[in-house]
Amino acid sequence: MTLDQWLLLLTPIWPLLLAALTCIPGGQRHAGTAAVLACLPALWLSQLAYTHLSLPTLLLGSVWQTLPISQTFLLFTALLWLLSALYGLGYLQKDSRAVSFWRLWLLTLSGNLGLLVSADIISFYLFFALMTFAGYGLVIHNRSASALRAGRIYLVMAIMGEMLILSGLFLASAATAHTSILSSDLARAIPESSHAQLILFCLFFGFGVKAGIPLLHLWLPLAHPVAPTPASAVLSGAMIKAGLFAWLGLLPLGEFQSSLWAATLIILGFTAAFGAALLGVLQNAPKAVLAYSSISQMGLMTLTLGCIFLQPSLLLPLLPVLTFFALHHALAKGALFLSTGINAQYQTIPVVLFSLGMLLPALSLIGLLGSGAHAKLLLKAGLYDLPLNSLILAITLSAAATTSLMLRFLWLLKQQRQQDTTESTNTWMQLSWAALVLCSFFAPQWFAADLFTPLYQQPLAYAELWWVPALTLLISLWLRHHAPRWQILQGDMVIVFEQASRWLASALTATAFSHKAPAPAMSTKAVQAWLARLEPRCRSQIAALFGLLLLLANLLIWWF
Amino acid sequence: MSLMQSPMPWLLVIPLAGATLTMLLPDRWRSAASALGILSQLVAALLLSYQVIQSGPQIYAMGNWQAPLGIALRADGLAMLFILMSALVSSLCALYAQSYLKAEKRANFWPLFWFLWASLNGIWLAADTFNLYVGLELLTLAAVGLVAFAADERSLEASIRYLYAALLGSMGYLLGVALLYGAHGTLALDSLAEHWHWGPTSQVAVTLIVGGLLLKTAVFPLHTWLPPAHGGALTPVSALLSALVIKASFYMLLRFWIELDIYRHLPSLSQLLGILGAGAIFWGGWMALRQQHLKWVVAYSTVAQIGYMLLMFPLLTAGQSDASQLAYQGGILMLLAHALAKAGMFLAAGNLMICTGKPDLQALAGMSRYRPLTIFAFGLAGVSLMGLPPSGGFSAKWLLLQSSLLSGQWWWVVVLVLGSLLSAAYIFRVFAYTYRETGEEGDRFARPALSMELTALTLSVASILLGFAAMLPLQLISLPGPLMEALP
Amino acid sequence: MNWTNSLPLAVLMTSFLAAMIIFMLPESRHRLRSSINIAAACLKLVLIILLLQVVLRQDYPEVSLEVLPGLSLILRADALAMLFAGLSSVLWLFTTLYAIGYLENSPNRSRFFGYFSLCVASTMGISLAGNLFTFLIFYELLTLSTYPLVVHRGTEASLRAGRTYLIYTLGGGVVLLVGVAALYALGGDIPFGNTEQTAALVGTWPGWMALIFALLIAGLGVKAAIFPFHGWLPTAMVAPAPVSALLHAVAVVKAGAFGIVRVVYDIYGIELAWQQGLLWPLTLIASFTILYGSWRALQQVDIKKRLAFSTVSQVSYIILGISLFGPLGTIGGLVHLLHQGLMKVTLFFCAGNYAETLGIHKIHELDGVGKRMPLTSAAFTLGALGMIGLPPVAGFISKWYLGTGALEAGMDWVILVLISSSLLNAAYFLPVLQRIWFNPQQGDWPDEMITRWRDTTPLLLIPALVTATLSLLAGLFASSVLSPLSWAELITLREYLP
Amino acid sequence: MSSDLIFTFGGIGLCGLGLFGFIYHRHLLRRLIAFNLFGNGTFLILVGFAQQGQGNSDPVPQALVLTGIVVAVAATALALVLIRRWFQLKQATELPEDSQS
Repeated sequence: MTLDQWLLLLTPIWPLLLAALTCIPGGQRHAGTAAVLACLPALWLSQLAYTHLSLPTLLLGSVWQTLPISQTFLLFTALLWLLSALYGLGYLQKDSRAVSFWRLWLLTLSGNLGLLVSADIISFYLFFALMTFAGYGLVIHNRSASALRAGRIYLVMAIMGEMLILSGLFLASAATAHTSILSSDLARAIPESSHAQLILFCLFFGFGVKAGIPLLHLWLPLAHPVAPTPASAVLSGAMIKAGLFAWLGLLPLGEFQSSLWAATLIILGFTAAFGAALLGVLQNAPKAVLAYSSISQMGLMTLTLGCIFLQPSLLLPLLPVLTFFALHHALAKGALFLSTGINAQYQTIPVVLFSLGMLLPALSLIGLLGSGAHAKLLLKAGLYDLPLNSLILAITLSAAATTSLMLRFLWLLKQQRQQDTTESTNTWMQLSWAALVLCSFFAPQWFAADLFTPLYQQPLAYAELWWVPALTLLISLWLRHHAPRWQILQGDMVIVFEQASRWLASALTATAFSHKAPAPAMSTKAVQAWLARLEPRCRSQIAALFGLLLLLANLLIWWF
Repeated sequence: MSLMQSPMPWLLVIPLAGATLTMLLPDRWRSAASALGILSQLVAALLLSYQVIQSGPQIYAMGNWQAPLGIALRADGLAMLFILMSALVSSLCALYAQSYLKAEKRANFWPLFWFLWASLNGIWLAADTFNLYVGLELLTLAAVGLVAFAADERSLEASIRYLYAALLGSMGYLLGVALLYGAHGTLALDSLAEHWHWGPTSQVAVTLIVGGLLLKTAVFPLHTWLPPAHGGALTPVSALLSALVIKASFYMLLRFWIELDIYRHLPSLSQLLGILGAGAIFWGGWMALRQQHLKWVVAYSTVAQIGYMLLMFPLLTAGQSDASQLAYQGGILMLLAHALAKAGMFLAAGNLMICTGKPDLQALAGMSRYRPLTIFAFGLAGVSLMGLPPSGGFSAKWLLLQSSLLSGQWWWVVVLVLGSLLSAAYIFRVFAYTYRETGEEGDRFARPALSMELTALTLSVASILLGFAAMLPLQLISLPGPLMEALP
Repeated sequence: MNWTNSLPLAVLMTSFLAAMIIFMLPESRHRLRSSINIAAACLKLVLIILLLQVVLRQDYPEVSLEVLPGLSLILRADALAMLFAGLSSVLWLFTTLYAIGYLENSPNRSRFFGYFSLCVASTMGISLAGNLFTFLIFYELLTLSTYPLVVHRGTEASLRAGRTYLIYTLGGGVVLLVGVAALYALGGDIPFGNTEQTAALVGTWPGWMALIFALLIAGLGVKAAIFPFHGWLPTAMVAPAPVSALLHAVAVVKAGAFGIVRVVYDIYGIELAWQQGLLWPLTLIASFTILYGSWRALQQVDIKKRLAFSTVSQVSYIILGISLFGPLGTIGGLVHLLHQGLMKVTLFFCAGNYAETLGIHKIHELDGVGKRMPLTSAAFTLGALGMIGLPPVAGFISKWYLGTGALEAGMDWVILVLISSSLLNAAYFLPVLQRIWFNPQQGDWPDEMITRWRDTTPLLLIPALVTATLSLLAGLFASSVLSPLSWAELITLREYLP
Repeated sequence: MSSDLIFTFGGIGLCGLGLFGFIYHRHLLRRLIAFNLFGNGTFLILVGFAQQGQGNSDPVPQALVLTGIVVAVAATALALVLIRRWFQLKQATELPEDSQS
């Protein structure tokens, strides 16, 4: 095994080993450090050449490998986890449950990294499940009622997703006549399968739960705010991308032309992009706003996928773009989430720097600066040779959604800042936050040199990005004074569902516990007593019986 | 042909001698003499069986007095099997009694015991119907004496009942024999079988004989004398009665049935017997389920088991020879298994009653902890009686099942199956009592002698081993002989 | 006669003789008894391994004894037999260890361990039986030897449970007996494996053979706790934890399932049964049982009861796999035979540990127990995740093969069953895990045993950990040569080769 | 009507009487007597058969009857012993269950 392969092996295993380490008495103190160290192999691996490692004895014969896409994903995932871990070192200083948090953190991390490197569905499913279920622990870390509720919903939806995925995988493997478990083979085989549509449905919506497509997004705005800040950063930055990664890996992109699916995805994408914004601006928790913004960003990606379904040939140009978009969103969103924790300690750093740190990721997410601008531009460029230009326009407009969300977010932060200033300063948090801000800003130059073209070389396209946000800014400034004070509870639809499920559960349990044991049968005491009295009577009349028997025997003989 | 040449007469002479000796000898010698007698009995039985296996069925005329006036003895495979069975069971019961009975009781026990054994052998070996009658009568008297031996009210009442029922039965039998003689002018079984002709007289005779034997075998609904007698008697006596005595009349019934070809001519009667058997199975099982007295449970289970043995009669049909063969083997095996298992069970029950000092089931609480060995013996016997594998009872049941399937009489399958469930019910009921932890701790229990526990265990284990070694008895009973020739 | 031929008998005898010796031992000789137990278990394991070597060489040692004209007891070690024998011998070792720890200073140990060994002996007999008759014998023997274990506590409840147990199992045994006898009446003694004999019979009396199939399955289904006959399983919960483990994971339930395997594959032959349309009703019943069991488990508040109902549903996975025509389904069924054993035994060990160490019997008492007993709880978690069918625990492998097998057999709806069953499993296991790990402890424990050990005594802890680890490894390294999966594949290969 | 028939019918009549008495009576001694009647009936029949051949009579039935009588006497003796014991114990001439029903 070469070094690369060792790294590949370690990428998911190393966090597990560290997690095991934290269980032994000595290791508990270093749990945080372990969490920081855990990402290093992955980070290193993402910088190496593509490697391939087959583990025939593992599960049903696992194959792990890195490919261009997965390396980019590895890169930002590892980066985000690393920096969030650093941040967490400070954030959880006084937390009593820190150790268990870090253990779950390591498990989740291993799942997240593992699914990026696994090329066969079994290990992919394994890591996906690991990430999902360990993530639950992160969500409910501060055992508040809201956290538990969020966790419950997260879990329920996650399991639904898992089951959809599993059935999708079953059918897909049937499509290959159970000959192969490699994701690529499955993806290739799906179009030929007789249940192609069903498989697509299962896989798309199954992973959609993670990717937060409309109606399956319910857990996001609940889970992100209640989770500790570093956790919500990785949830919203990295883990949400696992859904996207799964789509890219398992859906038959590039060889399956289906206007139905294209339409579905595009419509869903738009609903997410704008609907999420609508719901988001009416939220009161900054993290909730961010969560909704994640939903709307994922909507853009969904939409892009839809375009690929419309015109498979687009796969080649769009794939790197999509990947870059994911990277950009991961870092920017991570930075924003971290900033929610920072706000309390602004007084230790110059206000200018602080607000800059606030603004940069926000602007880049809107698509005015840094990675965001490039992402938007590349996306549009990729979509130009698609018949429908309205799409481009729509994407441009979607900036409005993001803008309003960001404004809301910043405004809420401001409010919060005025309320509490109690927190003590902490360098870890500030450093990691700053690092993440920088990463997200210079992502194009650093991580996507091949795609990178400086903005000044495309002034027109760049200018186009500006008018929508500007407009939105004006409107919102006007709204800020005379806006109706609406607000929507976190997790919009969930309330409905919860009511329904509660009612259903009560009904079911009513039926379930209503069935009693069958009533005791009619008492046979009388019969028994009578029979019991028969015995002594026969005893005293034995001679008579003897005579009767003889008669009977004779009669029998004579008759038959 | 003198006494020396064949061990057959010894099988009668030794026990009779034993009876008289044990009456005459001073008390302390009696046990020793009996031990000697038992040993010699075993030797004689083995010798005879060797002869039979080597050179077919044996005929012997006592003191060279030929039939009809003389006493002719005849030993074929079936008789051998029964001789061996009774030798095994009664010697073990004697061993048990040796340590069970107090000295003075023991002294009076031996003569009756020897009479019992003598009459049993007489019946197994008898070649003509009248000797059978004499044997039966002697057996009755000995058995009644043994029952009355416990000398308390219940056993006395039981023995009176028993005596009356038995006398009635044997009278019926005797009347039947008389009529047979009137019709055919002979009493020897073989000559009867040779020139047998049906007529009203012989039909009435047959019904009388069958009825009398049924009464003596305690077949439902004529079983009512059995539970008090077997349940009330002293433990080794109950074991002897249940294991051997009722088998005697059954054995005679079997011989008549097959050798005189009754099963060919009176299918209706055989169905009637089957129905009685079914009735016995269910009634006996149900009654056993209701008893509170340990030994009565066992006694009623005997009633039920007799029912199983009766099931072989409807299955002995002239039509399918293989089905009849299976039924014959199954019935005999059932009988054998029951003899062993029931003796074992009674002895085990006796041990338990010694431990608790009370006869009722309630007292058994916690016994499975205190006397695992005895409980184990009881359990093994129970397994055989339930007909659960691996046991003689199971093999027998299997054969009967096969036979009834082959002869297309599926209703007997139902009876067999339900019956075994019922027997499981009453046996496990006893078990459940022994597992109760509600009773106080075990130190209040008395402790039976090891030899008693071992004898019980031996019998039970034998009944289980019979399931693995069933081929031996089956080969023995399928040796050529009048019975086998009469079978289809 | 070649020495290998005596191996099956030796395997049987190790535990049988152990039982006899233990019965003879006086109550007070604890150490001696334990050492005999363990020695016997290890010896048996060694013998099993020897036997495995032989069987892998494609020769199947056999001993037979004619007990009735034309009917003989046959002990034969073939691949399938080794599957079950291996499982039960491995689990016996750990269950024995556990039982020794569990019953420390409690009365009637001699009786308990005697019947315990007897029970395993009969399990061995079941696995090595070479024809239905032999199978039947040991099947009934199993019933007899488990009854004393069920009523071991001697309380009213346990006696009632014992009665229920008997009513069910003896009834089933009788039905089985009738089936076997009928089959014998039609076709004589049919050793396992020569299905062409049966094929001929089916050609002659299709109706009868279908009826016999129904009888056999019904008789075996009682022990396998298929839907209408599952009632005894939850009531038998009053038994001590090792016994429950034995009933649920090793002996009884598995005996039923294994019998069904034998009937379907080695008496009728899967192809034949499939052509005769005998399998789909089985699939239906199994599917229903799976759902029903999970649904009832959802309503239980008693830990062991919940586990019991989960067994009801999990065992039907095996039946389901058997009833699916095609190698994948077969593999799924067979491999679940092992996996379920490992996982369920773990769960019961853990439940026993909770009950023994902290006096916890109800689920709501489990709050925060993860802090107090981390290792036990970890083992429990592994087992539970396996039951849900999450990778990398063994349960997932079985589920995967069952699902693919269902598709292979063209029964796509089975996927739905599997999925919804997994959902239900998650619904009744995840809350438990939530309580164990994430809920804070409510008050102090119902009845805490004071030990110097942090978690619980080693004899209770180690078996649970080992079985948990095994079930993890069985899933994680499913494709290695030593895994249950590859053994099941081997068997299936031999089964489906013409 | 030939002599043996007379014997036969007489015997059968006696047997019937005996059976009836056995069924009808509760008193132990009466039952014992009924049994003896029954027995005598049987013997009578046998003796009747002995008369079939004119002149020299068939020895076998007579042997049988002799034996039978001996056995019957023995049985009666035993029964009497038991009844006496019973009477001493219970001061009763009937068996309890019979007197109940």
